[in-house]
Amino acid sequence: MYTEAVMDHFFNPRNAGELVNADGVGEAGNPVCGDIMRIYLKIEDDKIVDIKFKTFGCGAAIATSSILTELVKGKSIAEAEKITNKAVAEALGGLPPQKMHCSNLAADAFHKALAAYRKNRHKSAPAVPAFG
Amino acid sequence: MYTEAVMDHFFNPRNAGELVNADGVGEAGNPVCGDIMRIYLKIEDDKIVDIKFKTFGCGAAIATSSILTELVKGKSIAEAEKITNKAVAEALGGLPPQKMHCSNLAADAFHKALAAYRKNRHKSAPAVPAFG
Amino acid sequence: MARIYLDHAATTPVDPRVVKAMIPYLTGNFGNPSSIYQEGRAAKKAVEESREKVAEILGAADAREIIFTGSGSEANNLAIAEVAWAYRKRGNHIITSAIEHHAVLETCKALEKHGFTVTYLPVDEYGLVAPEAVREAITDRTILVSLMYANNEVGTIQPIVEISKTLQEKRVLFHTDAVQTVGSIPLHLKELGVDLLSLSAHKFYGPKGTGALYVKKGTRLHRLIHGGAQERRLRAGTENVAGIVGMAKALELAVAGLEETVPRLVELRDYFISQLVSRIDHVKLNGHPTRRLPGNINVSFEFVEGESILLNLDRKGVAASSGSACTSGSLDPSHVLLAMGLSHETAHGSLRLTLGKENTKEQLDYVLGILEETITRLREISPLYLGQTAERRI
Amino acid sequence: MARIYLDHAATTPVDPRVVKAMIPYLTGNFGNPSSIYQEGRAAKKAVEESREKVAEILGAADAREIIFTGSGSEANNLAIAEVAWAYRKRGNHIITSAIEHHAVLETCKALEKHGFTVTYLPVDEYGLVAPEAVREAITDRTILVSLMYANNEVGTIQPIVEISKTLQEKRVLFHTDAVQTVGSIPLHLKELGVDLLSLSAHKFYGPKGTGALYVKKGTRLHRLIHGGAQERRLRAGTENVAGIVGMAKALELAVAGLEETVPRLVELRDYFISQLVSRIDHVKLNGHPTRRLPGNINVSFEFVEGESILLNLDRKGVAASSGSACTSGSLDPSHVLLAMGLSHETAHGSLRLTLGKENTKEQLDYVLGILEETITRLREISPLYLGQTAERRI
Ligand SMILES: Cc1ncc(COP(=O)(O)O)c(C=O)c1O
Ligand SMILES: Cc1ncc(COP(=O)(O)O)c(C=O)c1O
Repeated sequence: MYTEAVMDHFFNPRNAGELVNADGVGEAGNPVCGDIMRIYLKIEDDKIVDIKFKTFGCGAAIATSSILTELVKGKSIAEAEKITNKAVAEALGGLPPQKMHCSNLAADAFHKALAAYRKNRHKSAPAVPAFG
Repeated sequence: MYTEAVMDHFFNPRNAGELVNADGVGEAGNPVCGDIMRIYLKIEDDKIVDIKFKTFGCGAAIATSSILTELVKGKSIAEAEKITNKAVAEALGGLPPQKMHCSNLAADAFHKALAAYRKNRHKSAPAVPAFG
Repeated sequence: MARIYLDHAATTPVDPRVVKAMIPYLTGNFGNPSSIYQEGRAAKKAVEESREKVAEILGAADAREIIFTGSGSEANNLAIAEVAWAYRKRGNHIITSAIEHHAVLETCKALEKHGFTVTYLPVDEYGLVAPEAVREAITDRTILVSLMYANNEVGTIQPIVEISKTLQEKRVLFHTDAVQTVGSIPLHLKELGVDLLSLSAHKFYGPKGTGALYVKKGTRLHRLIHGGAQERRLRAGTENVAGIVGMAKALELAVAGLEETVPRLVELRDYFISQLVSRIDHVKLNGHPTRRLPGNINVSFEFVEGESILLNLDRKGVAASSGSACTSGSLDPSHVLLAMGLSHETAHGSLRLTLGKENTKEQLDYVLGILEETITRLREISPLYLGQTAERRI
Repeated sequence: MARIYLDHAATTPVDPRVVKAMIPYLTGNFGNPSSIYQEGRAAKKAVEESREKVAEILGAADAREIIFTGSGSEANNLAIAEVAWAYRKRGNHIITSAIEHHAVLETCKALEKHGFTVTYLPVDEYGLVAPEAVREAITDRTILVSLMYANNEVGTIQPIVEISKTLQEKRVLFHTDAVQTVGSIPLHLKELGVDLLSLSAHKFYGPKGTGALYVKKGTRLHRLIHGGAQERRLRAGTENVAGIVGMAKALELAVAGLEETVPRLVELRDYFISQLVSRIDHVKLNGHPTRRLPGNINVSFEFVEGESILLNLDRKGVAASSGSACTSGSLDPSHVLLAMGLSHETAHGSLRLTLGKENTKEQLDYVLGILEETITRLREISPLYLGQTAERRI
């Protein structure tokens, strides 16, 4: 069913846990389909210096979360931002078809974490004229 | 499927053959259902002194023909006349349900042979006033 | 440690005595039961003796009431769809429950496309159907009630006798899917009062691909599989002689063993449940505490998902099942757990362990240890779990 | 003398190598292919490898085109009824022939009750369907043509490739019942051009109770058996893993052996027929002299009835079959022989001997002697036989 890479990341998840003072936190999935991924980011100089995840979900959900953290850790935001769910699945050597939807949302959670980071920074940055 | 009695009569038919100068010949069945029984009678003093059969048909058809000849041979017409297809089947220890219809007509053939005998005798007997 | 198989509701290993009974019909004794020569008659005899054995063990009035099929699913389809068609003139309403096996639910859904209407009765938190609810659902268009005897996921045993009593005054046929029941608890058709009952050999240490439907004398039904005159014209196709012989043998052995296995499995089951609840927090037993199949354990672990538990157990040598959608490819978790009122998250965190005759207390102790470890690890990385205080985030 | 089995069209003994391949799945390897743990994955793998093997041997483009069923009859029902329902909007007309197996004919008859119309094409004296007749029968409401590849009674092989070419320009699906063909003569799906093809394991030294349907990619069909998601949702029910493995193995062995068996059986068959005709008078070969299955011998003996021949052969150790009604319980003899223009009496006198790989010339010589003796005896007591001159009374 699962590739060896999926099994490896599932049984030995990389970067599992939380970051207490995260610069951005993003979450994807929902309890209905049984997968929730949360990504915590630490960003310095537009670079992802640390990343952690917490995931409720099946083998694929945990494995995609784990490999995503490896794929983007240490990268610049500009580069990391290019990651897609598809690329994550490919990095694992593929996923069973029924797992391609709700269990493969780690990249979405990451993008949300980035968006949260930008919003946070925006807030804490010197005031700029508000729209509207 | 068949009782031992059926098998015995099928493999060792009693009274198979024809009677050249039969006093009565009767036939039952038809080629559509695959069973034709012909009964030949020799009658003396209202008694069945000889009987033979020829049968085209399945195991049951041959066995019922054979046992019928045994059941009526030597009997008086009055007594033999009581024979029914049901009694023939019972004498064989029963027949499979699907064989109860067209394969179990030996008694019918016998009754027809008796009727033919009566008709024959009537013809060859001194003339009696005809009806109508 | 050797593998520990705890998924007997999914399928069971074939009893070696059953295999032994089957082998002759896979080797020398290969005739077609429809053939009239020696080989055919021997095969026919094997089929008919098996039919008599099954009929007798189940308590049928006549061996002809047993129709062999190719699976439990086929038996359910035959019972429901073909009774529905045979009684179409009398009515078009069918009553079933929300927690039936898919072979029942999907058959009902297919019938809905052909002008039948179906009532899917709800169940309570334990998975029980209320006999009064069945009674109340009956209309003058109702032709059939189909309710499973015991549920395959949570093991809840329905009050079939009570329901059948309710139905007897009504002109309504009663089918029960007893695929999980036959061979697991004592069952006698005369006491049950049902008109149709499905069973499947591979659930009681028999071969896969052989089921049967009990059809009470006088019940009309059409054929699902058309063709030759086998099975009283109710199921065409050359008989799976070896499978049929195996099924009868398996039933014989399973039922003969019930006196010993039922109390033993109930004890193991209750031991496991009490240990689990005392060793792991935020665990919930699904199904009824006592009206449940002897070997059925179904629990939900909050904050974790079922498939990830299964994969961990599997790696440690334990075979089990879950009600999480992830294992089925659909989005929704078990329709049974949802119908019992569980939230999606809790349903996703369910684990089913179904014990069989070869399981031991030692095995269960080992599994308890593995589970404790696994649940702890998975909760550590779950965003829903907040540690010791363990309140749910959503 | 040991028994002589000459009814391979009815069923075949399971090849010992097939039994050997099945045994592991009846013993240790018992998982449910739907389960995700080790035992389940092993079972799933066995099923999928078998599917690939069957697909490859038959020449399917993709393993997913093979759907395992519980019999050849079920495959035929699935192919015809469920394609008919799936294409109901496009049309309601089906074309088949008068000499199909009952699994096809009865399915068609059942569909007629649901608003479908069916054309039953006639055959010529050899049992052949004319390709032009198929073409001419097509209307703009025609959705499916179902014609058997080789006939189970008389062995006549239809011009399937020619017919499929005729159909390709039309928007009509083509199903062939190849239950008697697969494993008996070479067959390649790519050359055949059919959309659906049925097979059954017990006809080629595989187990009873396992069939398959080839469904060309893009062909829509509904389910016959509703329930779980097995077989690409086209056939619910826990897979008969041992049966499926056995079927694939049997197919592999049968097809690998064709190069040797086909010419050998053709020779034995033709030897037997020529001997028979020269030794017994008033014998007629039924079916085509050359376009027939290698092992099929079907003859009519005038003035005698088939069952009575069979019983005599059986007592002498020979297993054979007949087209007489007496063996089936219906009044009419073989619908195939009648469709070919035989009279009822001649049809009743038919005998079918179907050779298999284990038969020898010595066996056939023995059978010839037995037959001569039997036919003579039966004719002696037949009212239809008039001795040497042997003219028919009616
Ligand atoms: C031509 C043909 N089609 C279908 C079948 C049915 O196959 P099964 O017995 O596996 O249902 C048979 C054999 O019985 C057959 O000869
Ligand atoms: C309650 C119930 N009904 C029906 C079935 C279907 O049986 P089978 O797998 O033999 O088709 C099962 C098992 O899968 C079951 O648990």
